[in-house]
Amino acid sequence: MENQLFELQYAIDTFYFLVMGALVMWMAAGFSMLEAGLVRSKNTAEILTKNIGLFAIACTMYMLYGYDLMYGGGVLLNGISGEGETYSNASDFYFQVVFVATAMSIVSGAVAERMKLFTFFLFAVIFTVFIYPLEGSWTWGGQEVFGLFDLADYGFYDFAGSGIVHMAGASAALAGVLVLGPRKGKYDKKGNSKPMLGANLPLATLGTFILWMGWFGFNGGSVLAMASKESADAVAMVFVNTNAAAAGGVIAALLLAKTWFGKADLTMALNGALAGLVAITAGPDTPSALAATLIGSVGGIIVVFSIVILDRKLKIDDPVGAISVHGVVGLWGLLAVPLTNSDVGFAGQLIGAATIFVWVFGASLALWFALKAIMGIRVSANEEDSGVDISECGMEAYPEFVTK
Amino acid sequence: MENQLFELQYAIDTFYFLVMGALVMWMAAGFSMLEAGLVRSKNTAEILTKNIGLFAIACTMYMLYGYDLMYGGGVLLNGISGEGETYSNASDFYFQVVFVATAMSIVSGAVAERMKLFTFFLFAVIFTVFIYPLEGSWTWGGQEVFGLFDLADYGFYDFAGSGIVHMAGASAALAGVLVLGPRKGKYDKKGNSKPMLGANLPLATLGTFILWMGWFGFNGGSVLAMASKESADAVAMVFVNTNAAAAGGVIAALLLAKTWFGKADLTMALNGALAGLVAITAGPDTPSALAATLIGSVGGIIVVFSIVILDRKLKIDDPVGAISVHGVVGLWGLLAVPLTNSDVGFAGQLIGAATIFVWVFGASLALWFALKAIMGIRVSANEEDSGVDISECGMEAYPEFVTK
Amino acid sequence: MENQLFELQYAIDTFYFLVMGALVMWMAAGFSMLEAGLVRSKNTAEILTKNIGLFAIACTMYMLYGYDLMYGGGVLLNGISGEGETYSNASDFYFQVVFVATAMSIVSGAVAERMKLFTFFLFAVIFTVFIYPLEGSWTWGGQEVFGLFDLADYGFYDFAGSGIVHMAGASAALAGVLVLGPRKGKYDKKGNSKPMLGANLPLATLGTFILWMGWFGFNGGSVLAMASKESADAVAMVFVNTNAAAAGGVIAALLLAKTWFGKADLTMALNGALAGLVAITAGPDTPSALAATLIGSVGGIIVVFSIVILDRKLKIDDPVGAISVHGVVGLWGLLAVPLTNSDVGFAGQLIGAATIFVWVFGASLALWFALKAIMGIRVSANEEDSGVDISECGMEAYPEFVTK
Amino acid sequence: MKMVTVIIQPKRLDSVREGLSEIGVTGITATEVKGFGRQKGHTELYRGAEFVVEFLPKVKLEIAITDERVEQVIETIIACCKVNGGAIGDGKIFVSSLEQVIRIRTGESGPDAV
Amino acid sequence: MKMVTVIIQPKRLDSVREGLSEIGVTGITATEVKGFGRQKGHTELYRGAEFVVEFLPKVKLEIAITDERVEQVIETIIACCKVNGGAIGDGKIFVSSLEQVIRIRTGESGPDAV
Amino acid sequence: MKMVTVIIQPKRLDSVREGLSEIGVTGITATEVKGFGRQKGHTELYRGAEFVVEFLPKVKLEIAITDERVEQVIETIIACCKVNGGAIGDGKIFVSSLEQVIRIRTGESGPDAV
Ligand SMILES: Nc1ncnc2c1ncn2[C@@H]1O[C@H](COP(=O)(O)OP(=O)(O)O)[C@@H](O)[C@H]1O
Ligand SMILES: Nc1ncnc2c1ncn2[C@@H]1O[C@H](COP(=O)(O)OP(=O)(O)O)[C@@H](O)[C@H]1O
Ligand SMILES: Nc1ncnc2c1ncn2[C@@H]1O[C@H](COP(=O)(O)OP(=O)(O)O)[C@@H](O)[C@H]1O
Repeated sequence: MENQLFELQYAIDTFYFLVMGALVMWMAAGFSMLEAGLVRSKNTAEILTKNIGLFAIACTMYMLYGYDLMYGGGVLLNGISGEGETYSNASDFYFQVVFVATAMSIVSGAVAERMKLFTFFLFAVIFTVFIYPLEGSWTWGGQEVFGLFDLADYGFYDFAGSGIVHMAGASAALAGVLVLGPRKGKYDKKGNSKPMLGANLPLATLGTFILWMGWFGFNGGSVLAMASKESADAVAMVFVNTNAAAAGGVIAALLLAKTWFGKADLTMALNGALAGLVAITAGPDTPSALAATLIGSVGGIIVVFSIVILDRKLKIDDPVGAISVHGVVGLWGLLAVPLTNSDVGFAGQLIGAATIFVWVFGASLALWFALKAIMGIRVSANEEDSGVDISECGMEAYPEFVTK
Repeated sequence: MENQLFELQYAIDTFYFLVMGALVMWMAAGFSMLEAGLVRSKNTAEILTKNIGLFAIACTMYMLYGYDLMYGGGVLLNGISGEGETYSNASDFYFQVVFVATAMSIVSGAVAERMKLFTFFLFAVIFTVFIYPLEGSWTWGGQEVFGLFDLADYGFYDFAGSGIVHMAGASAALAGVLVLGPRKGKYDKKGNSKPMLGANLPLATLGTFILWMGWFGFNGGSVLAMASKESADAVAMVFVNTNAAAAGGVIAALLLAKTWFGKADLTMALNGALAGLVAITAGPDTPSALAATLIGSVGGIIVVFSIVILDRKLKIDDPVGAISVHGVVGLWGLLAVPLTNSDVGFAGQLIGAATIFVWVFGASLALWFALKAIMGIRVSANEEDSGVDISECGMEAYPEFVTK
Repeated sequence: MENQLFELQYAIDTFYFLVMGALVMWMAAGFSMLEAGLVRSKNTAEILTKNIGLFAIACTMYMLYGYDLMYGGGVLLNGISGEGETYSNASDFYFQVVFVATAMSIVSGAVAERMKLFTFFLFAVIFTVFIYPLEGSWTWGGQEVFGLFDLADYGFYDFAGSGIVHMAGASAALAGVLVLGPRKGKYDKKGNSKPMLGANLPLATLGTFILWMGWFGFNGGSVLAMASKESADAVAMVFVNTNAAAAGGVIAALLLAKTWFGKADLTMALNGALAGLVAITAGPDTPSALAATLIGSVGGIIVVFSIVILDRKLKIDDPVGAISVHGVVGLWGLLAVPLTNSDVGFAGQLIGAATIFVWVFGASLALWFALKAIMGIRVSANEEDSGVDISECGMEAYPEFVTK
Repeated sequence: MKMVTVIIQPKRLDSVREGLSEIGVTGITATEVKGFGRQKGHTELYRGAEFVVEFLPKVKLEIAITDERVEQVIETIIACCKVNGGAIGDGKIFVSSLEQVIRIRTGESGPDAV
Repeated sequence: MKMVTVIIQPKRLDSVREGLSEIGVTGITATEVKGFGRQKGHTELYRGAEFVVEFLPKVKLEIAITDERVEQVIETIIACCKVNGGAIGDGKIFVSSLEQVIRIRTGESGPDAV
Repeated sequence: MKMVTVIIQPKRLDSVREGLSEIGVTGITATEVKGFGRQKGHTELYRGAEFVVEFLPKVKLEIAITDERVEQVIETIIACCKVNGGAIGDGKIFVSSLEQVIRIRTGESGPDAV
């Protein structure tokens, strides 16, 4: 009887992991559509190739070694065939592997429209087999940072990865953008930023909705258990708060855009939704729904300012706003945790954030420079003019539509 | 042991609610894509903004007060942090909140291409915090209608909301369309209706499939329990019937279109699918799969006639057919229940339908008129000519594609 | 207590079936988007109509009689209202019905851009009520092949349908394409193949991601049980392997395309993902994740060669590559099973494959010929020139965009 | 023979086509173009940055016509496009000379082919 | 120098381009246009309502050419476009005079620049 | 009056428009066209098959102008389009004569209407 009860509990938790994981996997489609909608049509086929390719690479590299490095799951997953203690090990791997793909997806948008495709893929290989898993081993994996100190000692808390996944992805993206430089024609001689319009906003909106949906898996699955009253309540609250924060982000970004720019800027509404989601990710377990809405709203406000400042003041050219959405707001997410979780302090959060940033940004910067030296990082000016679709993929995304 | 069994049952039911809720949330993407595909390209960015904005508003307003008004969940959800009796309260809120967003989504399509965006948003605020929850409190909430009579006394039955959600949304939409008037150029001097083509039918088709998928959550979740043989059987049957009705709607609408117009009109096939789904929503629990198919088919036939009649005879300009799909067919759905459910009578269904319609239509009409007086309801003729994308959002949805 | 445990187990298994089924249903959207993205814009509305229509037909015909023929579920599902033994019968039907739709979806892409719509629909009626269910009855249904021999005796093993679903669909497609002939202008006088570009690659990519996601339901659900440690582990492993194979397919196809054609051909990456998925479908239960990646990779390589050979050498015009992806790779999937499953032999797999192919191809060929004789199979040359959207559906998919 | 080329507001296309049909014009070629003129473009917004779209969508109509009908065609176009006293952006008409017109189907040429 | 402008069926584009290449034409400018002519538009349907699409998709080719080659260009175009005895909608050719042609890259002008 | 028609690289559109604005040109009509010229098309790939896209995206500008300003317009265009000594595909300028120009809004005609 005991045993049968255990089997049911084991089945529920495993099933829950798999469903949540499938939702996170779905985020890969969300990033693809978001990014494909926000680039110009001549660079659309390439960014789609990048997204499906990086997802495949992430899944393969994490299986080969990354999972072992991060959680000690065994090289080639040789540890997962046995049964887990309270759920199937394979379901845990499945849930974790889609996280690494998410982190990598964040990079692809920021470096869009000018990077060499295979340079990007090589970066993805190293990032997903080493840079991210090592960082993950210090946080969720419970290892010491280079054997020096343990983030747990500082009470660092990142429930589902505002920092560990999102800010990490954004740090790698920032390093890439700095090495790569802005898109040709993005800044005129006087340094004024020239808007380069996303070609397909319905696609970008679809991508945002997909991400919103997938985020229920991302945060909800991070409770890591379902089969008890306590964990069921926790998962439900995480769902409610995740949704509330996204809603708050949309409303805040829309109102700010309307006040500031005079128009209800759709791209800001989309970024607002994502910012709300990133903001709540570090701590969707403790706030009330109202507090979650507010945390998301602040995220929505930060993202609007951040995008404008990065674009116009700092001249950091990030076509989809990934650095602002996942990096700047990711940091906000970490810092918002102590507001509703009394076990967590600002100092610990800052130390954790700094650790993640220094490592991921530093290692990525070195890697981007190395790749630049070895194989080049940027397509030629001519290729950039005609669009990377032709030069990298040999085909157009919308071959029949006449474009301006 | 007893307790452990209870915990597992609690976990299953909560998990089930959350999964069904995520599917219903996904319907927001479905409505967005459906509507974005069925408007002209110059009004696409605005309808996307409307859809993501209304979803955010609905989630926030229902959290603040609507849920309390409808089910007594406590203002600001302060009642939900405790545990529920057989499932997490938070999971119930999550499931309910996506319903109110669905009702609101129905409105946005009907008033597309000519309404001021912020007027719409203000309407959404009141609708989701008051008009819909009050109506919901009389039906699913079990309260008396203004303290006068109790719909339950008449045996009113609406399983998942053909009337409570869909017809309610359509009633608000109808009121809006009447106050707003048809799109400029929709009717020529002789009163002939001029077709205004949806710009992107793949998007509209995607939206329909998303809605079809999400509807399994909408109807399936309305069983409100999973963790027993009886409820599992009920949920499964609801899934089968929901699917069967949608299939019946498609086939009937396609055959009718082919016979009547000579062509397999895709827009009618899509509306047929949705009509089948709306039709079965009031009672997916009692029919056999064959009966469900027939109920859906009748929905598919009604919707074709209704769209043509509203458009050509009544001159009610509803760009996406929302009033026909959700309103006219929603009524059919209510009336179809007694055909397979002997506990339900036509009189009760009619009384319920009338109550919903009178309240929602009346309150909405008053509100639309008030908003018209206060802030205006319609963009200027020039703005309508150039498209509301520019005037409301400042941007184009497809800035690169050359349009006719 | 025993009974309560049983009820929970019953609920879990039923719930699992329904969730997996919803994911498979979602594949209908995936096929629609994939195919709509890979045809020319003038044939897009028609292929959307075809896809939503065939799904509706499949669901209805399988309900009327197909399910009974395949599994003895009772004509009109009259056997499913009672409870199942370990899960709800209705949930089983729901899961099975979306499979037949999948098989049928495979056909629609291959015969795109030139077939008469209602001829196709009539084929769908017969295929889903008879051709597929009869084949299914010999395999999963456990019946003897025309009372002659039993595939089980030869140890034929097809876990989730590389052969039973995918190769079957492809066999019907091949028969259709042979009767129909290539698209006008596809081969010039010298017999050179002229590329006809898919009009919307973001849509095709979205379709691929949808299919990838849905496939977790397709394979994961085919374990047919969840509510024990053993089955939970099995389902989790199936998820991991399904994902690994798709990833392997993408990587292999991309690398091969880059090496062979010099460019990272996006369409091949998409086909690679699908090929990986088809390849693993016959046996996702036995391989390790690494082996699954390799099985998928080989699928990705086969599909690239197969598409090129079919197109250029054999002059079989299959606009979306369905015959290669589902047929050729489906066969590979069957033959890959013995590599990791010692209970299965090549001979049995070949006998099973041959049985499926001979029956489905033969019956389909006869049916296509009959339909050709009775009502014609191909639109007129003029209709083909202007696109079947106008001739079959009377409308354009993108009426506003100027096309080349 | 003359070629009358006119740039109009897209929303006037139907009424111009009808107007010209009524006076017996049987051939028109229309092109989506972008116009830069006195009517200034509008401001758009993208991720918080404003910019001016200088070119406005216009339709160009080309009408080949025999010399004697030029006047009538011009008048009809003006009648259809100048609504409510005329507004900026109403458009412009250009007339140039055509040396030859040939109908491919029949090989006819000159005024008969127009 | 002359400008030969021709309106053709989109499906003839490739064969015309090849035909002209063969006779040594090195420059063509093509535009997607919509044509209104004898060939009547087709009926479409939208949510049950029929309507006529008056303008049909056509391609306009512009070929600047020296005077002496005009004849040959016209013949080639007719040969490529008039298939099976000619059908309605096959198109029209317009010839007008060009005063100047300049190649930007080299500054060449006149017949050399064509 | 003359009609100056020029085929340019799409990326030069902004600089040409600015250049022409500076010298006081107040009207331009731009069209997306596809050009076939010395600059050969590029190779694309589709499901493993290579093919040549013969026509390249170009922009056609039409500028109606009074006779005396033609020279200046041409020079400006060349200045904006011939960058770094000129490259293949920089484009071509065609000048033809205009008999009449009419501004619909005001009814003005001739040089005033340009
Ligand atoms: N000189 C010109 N050359 C070419 N096209 C012109 C010229 N002037 C005007 N156009 C075209 O005519 C359109 C209408 O002209 P515009 O100056 O806006 O209006 P108005 O006739 O009221 O002054 C412009 O958008 C442009 O396409
Ligand atoms: N008078 C005209 N002016 C401008 N374009 C014309 C004229 N006549 C015909 N065209 C163009 O030529 C195309 C073919 O002409 P149409 O009358 O359909 O064929 P046909 O040459 O067989 O009579 C039309 O669609 C239109 O674009
Ligand atoms: N004879 C011509 N007739 C019409 N258009 C031409 C002609 N020659 C060139 N063009 C147009 O000008 C564009 C540029 O010409 P191209 O030959 O590529 O460059 P270049 O001027 O460097 O020789 C072509 O793409 C084509 O659109």
